[in-house]
Amino acid sequence: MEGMSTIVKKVSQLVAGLIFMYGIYIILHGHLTPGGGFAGGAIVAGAFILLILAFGSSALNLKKEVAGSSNTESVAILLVVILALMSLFLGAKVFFGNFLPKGEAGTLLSAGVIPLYNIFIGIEVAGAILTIFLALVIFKEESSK
Amino acid sequence: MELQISIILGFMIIGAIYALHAKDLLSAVIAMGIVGYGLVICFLLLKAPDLAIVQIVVETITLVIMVAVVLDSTREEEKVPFDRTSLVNTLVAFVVFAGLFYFFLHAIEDLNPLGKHTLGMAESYVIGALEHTGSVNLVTGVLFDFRAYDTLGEAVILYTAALGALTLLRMKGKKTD
Amino acid sequence: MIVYLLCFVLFLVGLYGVITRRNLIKIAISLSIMEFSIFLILVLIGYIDQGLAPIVNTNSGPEIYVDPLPQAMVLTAIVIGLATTAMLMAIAIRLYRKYKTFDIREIKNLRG
Amino acid sequence: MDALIPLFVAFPLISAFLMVIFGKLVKGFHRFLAPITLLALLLLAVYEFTSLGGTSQAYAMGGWTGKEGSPLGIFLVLDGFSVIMLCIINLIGLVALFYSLSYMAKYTAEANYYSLFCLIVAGMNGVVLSGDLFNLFVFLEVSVISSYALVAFGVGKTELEASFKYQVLGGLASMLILLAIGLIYWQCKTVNMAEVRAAFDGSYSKAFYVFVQVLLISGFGLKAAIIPFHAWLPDAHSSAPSPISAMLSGVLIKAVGIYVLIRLFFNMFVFTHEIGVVIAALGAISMVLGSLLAINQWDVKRLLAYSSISQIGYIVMAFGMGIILLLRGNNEAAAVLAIGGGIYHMINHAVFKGLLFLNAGSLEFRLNTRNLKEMGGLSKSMPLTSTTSFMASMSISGIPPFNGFFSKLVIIIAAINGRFYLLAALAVLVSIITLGYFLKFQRFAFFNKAEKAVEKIREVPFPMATSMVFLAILCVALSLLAIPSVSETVLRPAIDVLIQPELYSTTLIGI
Repeated sequence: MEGMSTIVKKVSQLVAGLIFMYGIYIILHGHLTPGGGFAGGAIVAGAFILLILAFGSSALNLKKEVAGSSNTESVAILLVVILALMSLFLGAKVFFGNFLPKGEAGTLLSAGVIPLYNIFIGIEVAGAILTIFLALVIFKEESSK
Repeated sequence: MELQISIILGFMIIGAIYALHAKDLLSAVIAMGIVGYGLVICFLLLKAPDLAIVQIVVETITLVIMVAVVLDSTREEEKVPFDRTSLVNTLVAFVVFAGLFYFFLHAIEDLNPLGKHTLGMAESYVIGALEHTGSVNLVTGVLFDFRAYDTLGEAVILYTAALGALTLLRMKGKKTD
Repeated sequence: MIVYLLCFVLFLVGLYGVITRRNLIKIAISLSIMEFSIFLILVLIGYIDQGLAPIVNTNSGPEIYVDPLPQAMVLTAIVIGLATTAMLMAIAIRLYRKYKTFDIREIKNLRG
Repeated sequence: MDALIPLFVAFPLISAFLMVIFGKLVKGFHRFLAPITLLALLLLAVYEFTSLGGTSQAYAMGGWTGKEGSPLGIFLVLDGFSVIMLCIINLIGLVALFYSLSYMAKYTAEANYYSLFCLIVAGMNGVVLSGDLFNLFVFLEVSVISSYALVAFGVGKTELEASFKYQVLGGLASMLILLAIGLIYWQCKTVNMAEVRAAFDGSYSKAFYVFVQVLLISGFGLKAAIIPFHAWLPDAHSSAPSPISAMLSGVLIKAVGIYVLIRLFFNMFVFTHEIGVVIAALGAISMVLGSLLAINQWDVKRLLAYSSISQIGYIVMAFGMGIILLLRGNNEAAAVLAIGGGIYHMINHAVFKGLLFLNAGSLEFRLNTRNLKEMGGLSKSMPLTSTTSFMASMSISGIPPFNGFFSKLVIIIAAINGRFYLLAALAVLVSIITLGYFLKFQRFAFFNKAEKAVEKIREVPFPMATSMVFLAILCVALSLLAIPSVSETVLRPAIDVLIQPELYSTTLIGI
């Protein structure tokens, strides 16, 4: 896939950083403000998609990237299940229990395991969307040869 | 409230009909964007900011994916010849749809009108939610605590779709090909 | 009630598209339109007059909030919709590369 | 609360994720982990079956119960009916997976195959266990989305087309189901099935009730491929890799179609006479038309797929008769027979249809064709495949002493006792037609003169042969369920759940 002009590259470099930071902010403040793992993860994936579209990439690099994103999402969702299973042994002894201390409502470190779920789900969603996009792009590259 | 949403819905319906009848596939995809972004405005009016954020991002990504698929294709949709059978089919479809519409009208007659909803199961998701989950955002509280199991399923669905796309888009299906 | 009926009209437009369109992409679009109409119905159900968005203000007393449960369900359903669209697109692009068309009348190996 | 219940979902999910992570690094990791997972799940299901002993258990996810045990979060429900389904799912899953070990070796991306296989099993377990409408929808989507990918796993032309058709109709069905769930939430303000039942017991508008039921019947009818919603099934089930066909025909259409339909109409809605008539009629139509459509097929797997529609018709018809008989109230013995026959036939169909698809897979594996006209004379060169498929064919056509005979007999006796003479006659007739097309299959595949040289064709490798032999033994062994004392312990808990529908909500809400 070919990249775009220098202006597009420069601008998207700047913008992608901002979008990325915004996605992280949305994920971390999921229990305080609107948004959360799903929205934030999709925004982070959007930043990566923007960079890939602007800069282009060879099929070989794309394949490395897709392996990375696929592994990342697997690990993230595995952590979600493990976190859910942990509460079988800690705290309330039920699947998906909220076993961490709740803290003071309204602060960043509160709501027990909810921020952790938000982070893992955010990574998973970003990885999954990026994997879907990269799989499509790689297929288009390889089949048009 | 009802009026504003009705107007936006009117635009969404027009967009949807255009999307189905557009000759060029790219304009069809973009017309679907009208429907999707119209939905975002409705969500904002209906006090659902979480949904608005998710919908706007997901809609954008869906559009990117769809445009990537459509872009270097032929894009022109081939003409459906309009003969007697298709006329009969359309008429039958409209009669059935009118019947369904009438049925739906009767089915929802006795239900709560817009804005008069009362909380049932969700009452405890709102009252005392802060003590239960500690999450200020009630939707996040429902998603990741009261109904976290649903959220696991949802994440698994996205994971499955990514794995499925990866599987379906590999070059060779069998080793001997 | 008029909003719900308009939503159902949008649903029927999508259904009409699924039944009559002969193009892979347009069928996918029709399914998305049906989805959108159901999302809107669900969120409309949960709306309460004078209700606030479901973010608790810790400084003020108890308020009326709109129902968070339909919103959580719609959020789940939006992501499911993204997943189904992605799978449809993956198959559509594969079929396109094999047949050079999105028209299902020309992609017919299988009989009913 | 039994802490083992969520493991039915968590366990296959964890192995699915691990297989993707380590599948590329460690050679043979997935081939090792996947059978172990399914074996563990099967043992877990059998353990739950023995320890449950006719009671029902609920598991509150996250421990969320409101005052007086009213459901607050998601409830998982394990009772006599769901535990039988769990046993079938994981049993057929294990056998199909073992078969895949050599069948799938010719495909690329094996790790993804096993991962998707675990996901489909996790989704079905989730659907069967769920006591919450929306949660049921979510896990239904998990299983059907992985099945979309598995149907098209070979990425050939027919696979992709079949998968597309399957996805469009599956997506349509999901939309109808989601709309119905929304409307139920609107009326009842809850999505917990037990609470919905309690809410429906009060006043409701007739039009609303009928509309929701029509949506749910068409939605789950599409998933279960009841005629007239069957258009996708013959394509999808014949194009998929054979172990997946066995999974789809054997358990998927039952777990996400019939099981849910039965659960909703017995335990969530209050019976009405009309719904019983509609379900019985849909079943009878599927039964007859499915068998008629199967006669003319020359593609082995299409023939089997149409015969699935026909056999599904038997099951649905039995449950429909059960509803009508329960409403009449004067003949509970016949109702027990009808419902028991339905469950019994569901178990049997999973076993013999799974076996038949595995046989078809073996034929395809060695001959590279599914066309009956190109086969013939294989009984000498593939004795195991020939024998097991003969047993399965006789079983599905209702020849004693195989299990299919007894379950069909039970359904027919129930129909006669309940004075449904037309349905009984149709069931006998369809059984004869079934015998006809399966004799055709046997004759053209195994006993006719060979069309081409078959000397070089050998029996299939060990894992495939073992799976087929195991299922063939089950075909005979399951006849034991016809003995009253055995069925009393095995089937009775499931029947009890369905003939006393109000118990579902009363026992579960007060936990």
